[in-house]
Amino acid sequence: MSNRPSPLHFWRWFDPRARQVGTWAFIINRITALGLTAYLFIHLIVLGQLALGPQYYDQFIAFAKLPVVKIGELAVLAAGIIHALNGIRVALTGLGFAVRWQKHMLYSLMCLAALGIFVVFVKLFLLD
Amino acid sequence: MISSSPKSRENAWLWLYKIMSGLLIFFVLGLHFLVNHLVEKGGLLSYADVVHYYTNPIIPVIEVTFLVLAVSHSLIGIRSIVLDLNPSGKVLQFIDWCFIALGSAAIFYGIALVIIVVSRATGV
Amino acid sequence: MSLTNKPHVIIIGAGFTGCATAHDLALRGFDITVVERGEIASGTSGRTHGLLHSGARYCVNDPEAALECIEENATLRKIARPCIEFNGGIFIALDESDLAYADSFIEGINSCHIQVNELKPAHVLAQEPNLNPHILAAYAVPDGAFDPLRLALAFAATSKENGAHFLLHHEVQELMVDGQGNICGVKTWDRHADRKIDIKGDMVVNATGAWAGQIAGLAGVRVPVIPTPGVMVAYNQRLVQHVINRLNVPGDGDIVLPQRRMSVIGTTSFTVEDVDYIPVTDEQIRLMYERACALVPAIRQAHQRGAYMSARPLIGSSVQGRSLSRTFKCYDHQESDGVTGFVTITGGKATTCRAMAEKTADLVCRKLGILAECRTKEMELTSYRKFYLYGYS
Amino acid sequence: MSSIRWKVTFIITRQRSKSKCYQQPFLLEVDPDEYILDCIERIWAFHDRSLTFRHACHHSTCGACGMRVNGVEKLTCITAIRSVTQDGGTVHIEPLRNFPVLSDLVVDMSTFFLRLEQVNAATVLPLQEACLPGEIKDQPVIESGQYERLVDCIECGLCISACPTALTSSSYQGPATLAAIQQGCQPGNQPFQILLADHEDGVWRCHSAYECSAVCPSNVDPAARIMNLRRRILTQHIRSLFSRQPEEAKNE
Repeated sequence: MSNRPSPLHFWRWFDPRARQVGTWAFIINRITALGLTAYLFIHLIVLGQLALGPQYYDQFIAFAKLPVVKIGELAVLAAGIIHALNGIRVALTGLGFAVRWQKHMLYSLMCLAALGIFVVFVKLFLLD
Repeated sequence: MISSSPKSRENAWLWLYKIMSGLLIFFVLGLHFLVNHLVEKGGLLSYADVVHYYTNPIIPVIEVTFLVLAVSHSLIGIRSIVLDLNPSGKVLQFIDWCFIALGSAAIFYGIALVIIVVSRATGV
Repeated sequence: MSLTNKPHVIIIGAGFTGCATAHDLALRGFDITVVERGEIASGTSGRTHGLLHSGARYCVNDPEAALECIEENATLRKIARPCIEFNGGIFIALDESDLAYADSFIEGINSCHIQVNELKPAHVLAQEPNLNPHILAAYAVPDGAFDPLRLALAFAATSKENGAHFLLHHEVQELMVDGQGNICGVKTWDRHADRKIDIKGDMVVNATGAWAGQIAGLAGVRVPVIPTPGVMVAYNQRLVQHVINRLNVPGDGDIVLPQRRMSVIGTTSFTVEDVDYIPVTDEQIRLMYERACALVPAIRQAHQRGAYMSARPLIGSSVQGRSLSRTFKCYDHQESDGVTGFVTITGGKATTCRAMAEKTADLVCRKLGILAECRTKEMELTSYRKFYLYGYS
Repeated sequence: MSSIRWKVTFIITRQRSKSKCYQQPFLLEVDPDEYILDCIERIWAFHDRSLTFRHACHHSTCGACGMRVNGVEKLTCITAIRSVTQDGGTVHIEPLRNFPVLSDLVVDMSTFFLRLEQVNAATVLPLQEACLPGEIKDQPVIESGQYERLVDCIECGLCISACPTALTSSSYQGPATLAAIQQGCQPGNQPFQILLADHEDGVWRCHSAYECSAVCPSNVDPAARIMNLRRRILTQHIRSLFSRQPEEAKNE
């Protein structure tokens, strides 16, 4: 295989073997970014349906209560939380602040994200 | 040497916009959840709820702001991933136009939706 | 290989001497091909201590080498500034025997015209707080430190600008001999592509340093080079700014050299037969450590970062090791062995590589009947990075 | 060091020009404190003379011997066997990524050097500028410019090999070049270099994976320097937004 930079090597972005936590953050950020963008446009299309009238909306609410959809909802919210919290780190370090602490920041923010995801999980699946 | 992907125009302002819009989305989303929670305590479970929700004038403002920020943030972000794939100048130009078209379409479409719902809510 | 009417000289070896000779000859209008079995400076040259000698170390025992050093020290500082950190050196006396050496040291240093300043111990300690505080006497001399690879590359890059070709990872396997028994080229093995390449030339220069005897052997002639390795140990802290020398007869582990973020201590001296791989032994590392601690006790707080060995090419005579002269010698094998088209340059120090090249180029010019002056003394070398910019050959 | 001997298998990625690359194992008896580069040199000396690799100083001042050791970019001359494997283990040696391979472990770094040359990366600097903040605290008052030293960056290319952006995009200036700009340029001092950093292939292409700083063997911390450069450039932009007049006056 060619060793020079090539767009075909894009899969190596997502290969964290032998890499440091910075790469994990990079991978997570990139995957959640792609996922959230896809969700954003799907969401817009779905909303278009909803605007059509009450019967569509009620259908949707019934649909949204399916466990599969709920898992999807959890995934989207989790992605959002992770992307947002890591985004804070990227914004801070990207402006030259606390670059030395980027690893610590990542660890603590991801703990926070886990907590947030847990709360969302409880709210979606246990409190309903 | 200086660039093999001419006119990518990746620059300070674009980067700053990406960062700032990200932070704003964070706040607007927080606001959205807060308002959502305060205005409609049980959640938007029926169409009537939604319509009622939109009678509050702050809601469409928040929603549209969120829409514009989220669409631009995501497309600028995806574009910087595309740049990493070393597109040729022509391909990049094409992608840029696609993104601009997609972005503006999404925003107009979203605004249209908000107008429809608001018009029903206020009975105009 | 040669497309022009210029005489074509093949230089074997891209160490300091090979690169400097390529630079000198290219400036004098020769067509140059340098063949090297490894990378630039991957033999002895890369693994030098990196000490830009003022000559003070040799001024008592080896004034000939000392004189070459001080002259070339000034020249290199002029032409290869980006490769050198020039903070000067200090010779320190720590015991009575060191003090007893001081008189002959001063005498030697003066006779070699090396600039020297006697310093007060308190003054030295103020500048170098990590030194052994029991300094009895100290002398400042114009020593420096250089980056070995970059110095060689700077010569090579400049020669490339003047048209020289470099064939790296090309190992010379045989010398080509014409009908009259003259050397007329080299047969090489291109290790990049695994193929054989023959290169014809008007003259072959053997600049292989410690390997000069082996290459000369291919021509059936003898060069009395004695590979004399020394060990060096690098520590992970830059504890001094000057090059610190023990004020005494050159011995083992008596130099601490600051380089980048490190302190490098050297060196030992023994002789070997095979120079392709010389292991570094624990005893030598321990010896270096102890000697270094005597000069700079703070070494104890530092960690070993690297340890390496390099084989000096010393010119053989009846004496051994340390007492061998550090000067260089250029062999005209037509004169000594009746083999034409072949010269050998070996011996010397990294500091004197330009002078070695000048001598060799003079000889090559004389033999090929070319009238051209050496111009390397004044000409500033180009950026070492440019070596890579003109492609890899 | 010790008298312990380990049996270690070195699996080296071999490649001749144009032919397919393959992996060749070499079983060596080693001292665990030995450096990887010495083992590779031994493989060349006693096992296979066709092996090509770059090396020169053997003590981390020249930057020639960068390779991937078990998938991580290392300066092999200062990487002890002990730090990457154990007795009976294996060590995978590959050439650096994101550079064309000339043969075996030798890569073509000409573009990398061209970029450094283009920004006129410093090689020797006054001691204070060459050191990290706080590093020379043990020294007495060092007068400005009294001492100098070779800079930290040894131009080994490890950062390029580890950078995810450089995996797919050859146009990105890369960590080493941007770090050199940061080190060499006082704010507003060398507009050309700053322009290159603020260019579309400069600091804005970095995606904060911090791998360059993780693999840097020489404490350059390119990631921190890139981030610092971003802040400087942004500050300059924002400042010039509010004080267009003085900027222009200065240029005249």
